[in-house]
Amino acid sequence: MKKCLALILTVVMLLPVMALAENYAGEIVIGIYEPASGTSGAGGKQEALGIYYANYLAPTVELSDGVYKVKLVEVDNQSSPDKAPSAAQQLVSEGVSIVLGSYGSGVCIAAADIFDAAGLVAIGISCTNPQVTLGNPLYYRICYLDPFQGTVLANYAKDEFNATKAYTLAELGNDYDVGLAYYFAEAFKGLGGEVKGEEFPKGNSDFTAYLTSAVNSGAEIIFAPTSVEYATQIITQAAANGITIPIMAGDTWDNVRILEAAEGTDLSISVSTFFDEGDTGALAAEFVTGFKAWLNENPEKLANNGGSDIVAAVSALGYDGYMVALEALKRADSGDRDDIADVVAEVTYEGVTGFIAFDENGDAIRDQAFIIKTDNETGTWQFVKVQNVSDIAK
Amino acid sequence: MADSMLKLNNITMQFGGVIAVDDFSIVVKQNEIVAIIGPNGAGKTTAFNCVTGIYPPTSGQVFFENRLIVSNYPNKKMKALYAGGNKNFPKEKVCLTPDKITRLGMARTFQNIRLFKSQTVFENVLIATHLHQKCNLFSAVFRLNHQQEQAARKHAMDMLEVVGLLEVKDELATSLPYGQQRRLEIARALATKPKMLLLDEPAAGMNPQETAELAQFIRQIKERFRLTVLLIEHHMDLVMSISDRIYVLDFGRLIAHGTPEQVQDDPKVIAAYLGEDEE
Amino acid sequence: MKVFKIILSLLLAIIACLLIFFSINALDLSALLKEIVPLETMQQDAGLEKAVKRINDCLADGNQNRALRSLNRLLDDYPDKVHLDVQTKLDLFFYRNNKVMLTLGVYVLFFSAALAVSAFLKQQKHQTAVLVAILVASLYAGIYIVEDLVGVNSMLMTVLKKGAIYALLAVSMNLLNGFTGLFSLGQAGFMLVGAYTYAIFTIENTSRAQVYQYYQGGLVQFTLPTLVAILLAGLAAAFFAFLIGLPVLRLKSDYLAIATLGFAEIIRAVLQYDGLGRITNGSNLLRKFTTFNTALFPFAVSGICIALIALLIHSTYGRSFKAIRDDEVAAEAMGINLFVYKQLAFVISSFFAGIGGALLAMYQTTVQAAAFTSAMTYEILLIVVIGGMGSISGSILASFLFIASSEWWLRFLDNVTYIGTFKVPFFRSGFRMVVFSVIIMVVVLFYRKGIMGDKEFSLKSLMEPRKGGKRRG
Amino acid sequence: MYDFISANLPYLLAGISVGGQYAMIAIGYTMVYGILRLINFAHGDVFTAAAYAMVYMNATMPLYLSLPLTILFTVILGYSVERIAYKPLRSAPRMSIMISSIGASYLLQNLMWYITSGLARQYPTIPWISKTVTIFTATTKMVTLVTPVLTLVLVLLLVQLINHTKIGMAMRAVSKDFETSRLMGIKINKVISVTFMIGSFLAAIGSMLYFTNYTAVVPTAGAMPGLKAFVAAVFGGIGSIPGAVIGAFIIGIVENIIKAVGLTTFSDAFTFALLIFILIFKPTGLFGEVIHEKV
Repeated sequence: MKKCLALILTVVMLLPVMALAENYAGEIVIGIYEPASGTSGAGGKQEALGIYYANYLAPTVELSDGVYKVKLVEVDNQSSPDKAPSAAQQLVSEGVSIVLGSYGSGVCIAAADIFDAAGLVAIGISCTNPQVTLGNPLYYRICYLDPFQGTVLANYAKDEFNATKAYTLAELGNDYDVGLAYYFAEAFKGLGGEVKGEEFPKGNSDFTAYLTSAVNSGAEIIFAPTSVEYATQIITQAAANGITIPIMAGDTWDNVRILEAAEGTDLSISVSTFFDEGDTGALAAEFVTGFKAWLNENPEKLANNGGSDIVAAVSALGYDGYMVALEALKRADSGDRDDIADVVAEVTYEGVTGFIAFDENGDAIRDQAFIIKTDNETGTWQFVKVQNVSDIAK
Repeated sequence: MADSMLKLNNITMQFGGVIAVDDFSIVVKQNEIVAIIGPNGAGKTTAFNCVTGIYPPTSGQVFFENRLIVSNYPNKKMKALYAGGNKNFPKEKVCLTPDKITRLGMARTFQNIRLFKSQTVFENVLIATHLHQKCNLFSAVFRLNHQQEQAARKHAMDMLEVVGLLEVKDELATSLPYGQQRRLEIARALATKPKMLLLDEPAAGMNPQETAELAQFIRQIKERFRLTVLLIEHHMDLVMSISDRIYVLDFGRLIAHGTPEQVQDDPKVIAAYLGEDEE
Repeated sequence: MKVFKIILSLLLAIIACLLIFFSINALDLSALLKEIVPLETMQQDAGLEKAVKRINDCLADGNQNRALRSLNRLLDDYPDKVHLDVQTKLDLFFYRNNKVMLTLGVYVLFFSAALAVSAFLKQQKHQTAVLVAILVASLYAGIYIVEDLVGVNSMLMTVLKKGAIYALLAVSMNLLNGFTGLFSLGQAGFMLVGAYTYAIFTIENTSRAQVYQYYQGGLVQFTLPTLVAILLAGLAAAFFAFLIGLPVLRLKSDYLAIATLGFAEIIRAVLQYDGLGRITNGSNLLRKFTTFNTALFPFAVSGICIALIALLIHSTYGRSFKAIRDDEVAAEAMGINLFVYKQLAFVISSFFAGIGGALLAMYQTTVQAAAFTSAMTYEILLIVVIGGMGSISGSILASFLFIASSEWWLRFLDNVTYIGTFKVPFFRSGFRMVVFSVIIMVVVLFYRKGIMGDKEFSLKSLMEPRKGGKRRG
Repeated sequence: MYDFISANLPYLLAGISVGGQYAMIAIGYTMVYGILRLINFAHGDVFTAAAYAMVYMNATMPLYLSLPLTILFTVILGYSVERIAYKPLRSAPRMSIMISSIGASYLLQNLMWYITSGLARQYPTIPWISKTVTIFTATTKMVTLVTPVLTLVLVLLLVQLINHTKIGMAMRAVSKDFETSRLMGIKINKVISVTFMIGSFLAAIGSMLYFTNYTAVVPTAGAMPGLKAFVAAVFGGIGSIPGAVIGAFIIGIVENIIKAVGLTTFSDAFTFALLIFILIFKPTGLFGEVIHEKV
């Protein structure tokens, strides 16, 4: 007993030392705050891949006092807001200069205050919920927001399927789902449609009941902006129950698993996203080819991308996120959190997903979304159209 | 019957089809030592449990100091099943819980010793004193009741002294030898300041010499605390030596009662103990 | 001996006074700056001037930490330019470690006082009282100093904060499962009630509109002071416990467990219900409520709560709880009203669980019903088991160990690591929890009594080997 | 009327099939409880593990191999859980066995999380049962129809086994009185092992049916069904197999009715409400018998 107590005490004594030990000379550390596991694990991994690819292309950053090596530190927020704080804390204590991430909005919101307290700038990559940047001065983001995405999709539903009744399905307590569903509903009502909304509890696997009530509600469109894990189930069960109503979703569904699930079914699935693989712009094309090559040379990376080399939009965003971070470092001309905080708002960057600049909230000023749909024969994405803000009465 | 301490009227206890106690009535007067004897499975302990409210009898009534503490009659399934001797059931249904009955001043010990295993001898007795501590949560937590607490500890010590366990007071209760555990149970019962003491086979597993001591001891405490004692026992010599009156149970039925002498040469009793040829 | 003590305490007192004096009269940064960087040297170097300016700007903004950070950078950027004599060094030191030195001073003063007092005390009891007082003081002073040294956001402080909170949660669960022998699995439910009650009543009015964006800014439109809200959180949990206890406490061991588990799930569902959205914000995050940023707060709160529980357990009520645990029938025969006491234990335990929940919410800075699953209860239960059913100190010790290992020490297991070119096998996300649960299983199977068994950690037990009774496994 | 049916038939079908799948798990719970008086919290995770086994095996080998192997694997897993987590604690108080079962479940979940890094795996399609059929208005998978039938068949077999074989008799004896039957020379450990094996076997079958319907497998997939199945067992009267089955079907169906009504938030909570209701008003469940405590 005494011995074990003594041991514990000594360990406790040593802790502060260990805590202080971390420091990187000649290096600048960028934190990757992504889910590597859990419901948004798949997406998180793809986003991280984009960042790693960018780091592979630009492994250093040149400041006035010499070239610094950029080191990436990744923590897994396990896609759950209750695990997020300690993950965020870890990044903070690792002494990172700036944070990238995350995929999924809930974890960002959960971590925002912790980053803020540490004076640490975070650049959200594909977290589209307004609350991420709202009232969090140090949280920026390079993707568009749900109100915009919601509006885009609502309009698309109206124009493409001339739907007047919609059914929205979201995961209970998932800020991304609930938020996007909400804004979609608002916009759709605005366009004179009516909406029936339902939420399913975390970990639910039986969607037949929901799909049935969707049918019973006479909806002409099902909007289910869920995370991929649930998406695949919704698709398979919809197929099994012979649902023919077109299904729509947000950026999360731009994922290989969706294609796999949809392949061979006769469902119509359309998704809004940030980036289209078939984009013919010079930057985009270059990125796509380079990224594919980079993926294919390493099976592990390929596996993390969902086993295929189809370029997910979040990877492209991840790439841009890293580049924006570098821009911020250059502009601040130091790895000091405060210096970065001062300048990041002014950063602009011509990324593969379009031109990036921040507005007063720290949100990217974006004006276009890509809409793509599944091709169930070939199991690939099919580009439909680019939806611009200007096209739709906001 | 002004001075009757405990009174059982036609107690019948039936588990499913089995009749453990059948139409059993006794009276215990103040400052008496009364014994219930009978072969194993005669229903002695069952009767005890009915009296102390651990479970209600199928039918019958129990009075403690002329206050009705237990009263029940068969209903639901039992009505159909019922096979007890007494047919005139009490009307009302009363069933005080064991703690209430203890509060009224009836303390008991258990046949299969039930001490608080993880506690020391002293703590075991101390717990029993709680009954007489009148204090609310607040004053208990913030120790505003320390004189009371002191009194309680003092009382507990006294009880330990009475049963002569003072020197082992800091041992774990369960680490004591059998005989001492029984004494501890008695001490614990006494700590609730009872008017009446129910002893369930106090001499079980004791050698003759210990038993003799016990007899002595029971008389002692009876005098000292002006107790009425009802005990269940196998050891004939113990019973005969201390009890004023004896009730004999066999197969749940009362077969004889009276002074030790009377009971001793009652043929039915002898039959019950030695077994008979016919039957 | 006595004389020696007094002299010592006097010496300490003097040192303390010096410390306090210096740290109070420490120069403020702008003055220091003039000392360190004389005007003329500054004018010679534009970079230096810029650096000094930024520091002054920070001071103007009132951003102390940042000013300090900038100063440090200036010092290592221009080691030759700055002039540091002993005097300035001392000033600088006292400026940098102002808080620490002040605390140290106050603490030493207290220590010397205690020493002096103890010199005049006859009774052993009072002596120990003083000793305990000193220990407690040392603990809090220690935390405060360490926090200032390693920074409030270091992993160490994170662990300490969470550990303190879990300690309270574990002890409150131990009160029920360990001391009263009621196997309840409702903890997460009551934590949830506490957390939500706290959160709802302390969200700043200004940000309510934003938090309750889907529910027209919510119903509650006022903000309670933190401590009141925490108390309220406890009461709310206790109230639920009271209602739930009425039916379920009559159930036997594992039925009770599953019933309480069920109630926790029900509470979770109800709080996520859309219809209550204007109060609970539906299933969405609650955020922007008052939180703490020093580890002292959770330490203080759970410290007090645990102390209360300890007092309760050693009172006559606590004795009755243990009696019920050991033998219900006998306890009842001793005049203990089973139901009342079970209900009491249940309600009290839940009260503290509620407070723990509130603290957890503060720690997480956001709270969401979906997170309070039965897994959370199991975690706390396992802590209790590791610490030892029926040992408060065990639970506390176990909580800190549990949190430290799961959040920090074992994290390296989660990162793919290379020793040279050799890739360490198994190391990747999730391995930590595997190792962790294996350790737990080992404890559960082979050290069933946990670290402390049902004994308490006491100074005596450190001095002399404990006599008898206690055996492991 | 026709509309009403066509609108609600899907709910009913879903209810019946999921009910059947719960039943498969519930039997495992109820048998173990009957003998050890232990809530085997790990059972739900064994159920999940079966699914993963299927996923991985099917990736490497043909169906006619992977099916039996999965079942075998699950049975072995169930057996070893008992051996490792419960056997050492035979003589220990019930509470610590229960804690051990919680620990075991914790371990299994974390292990599965580690192996799959928590990502959803797609359950392989088992040919015949996963083809879609149409029962007048409602379209669904074949498994929906197969489940209840298969469940009943298996239960009947099980009842036969328990009533008419030596081991079955031993089981009944042990569940009646642990100590006495030990004294009677019944090999307690053997009986317990067999019980766990049977439970796991059914869990394996259950998982095949369940995940054919709900194709995403995650480490926690089994937790909820597991708990619900236990509730079903309690509801039907713990220790009674027909009770468990009936309870399971009731829960499955009502759960879907709740969803149909639109109280989706409460679909899980309801199950527990039901549990508490039954515990308070009929603690022994529908078919359970009372046990007396000796004083």
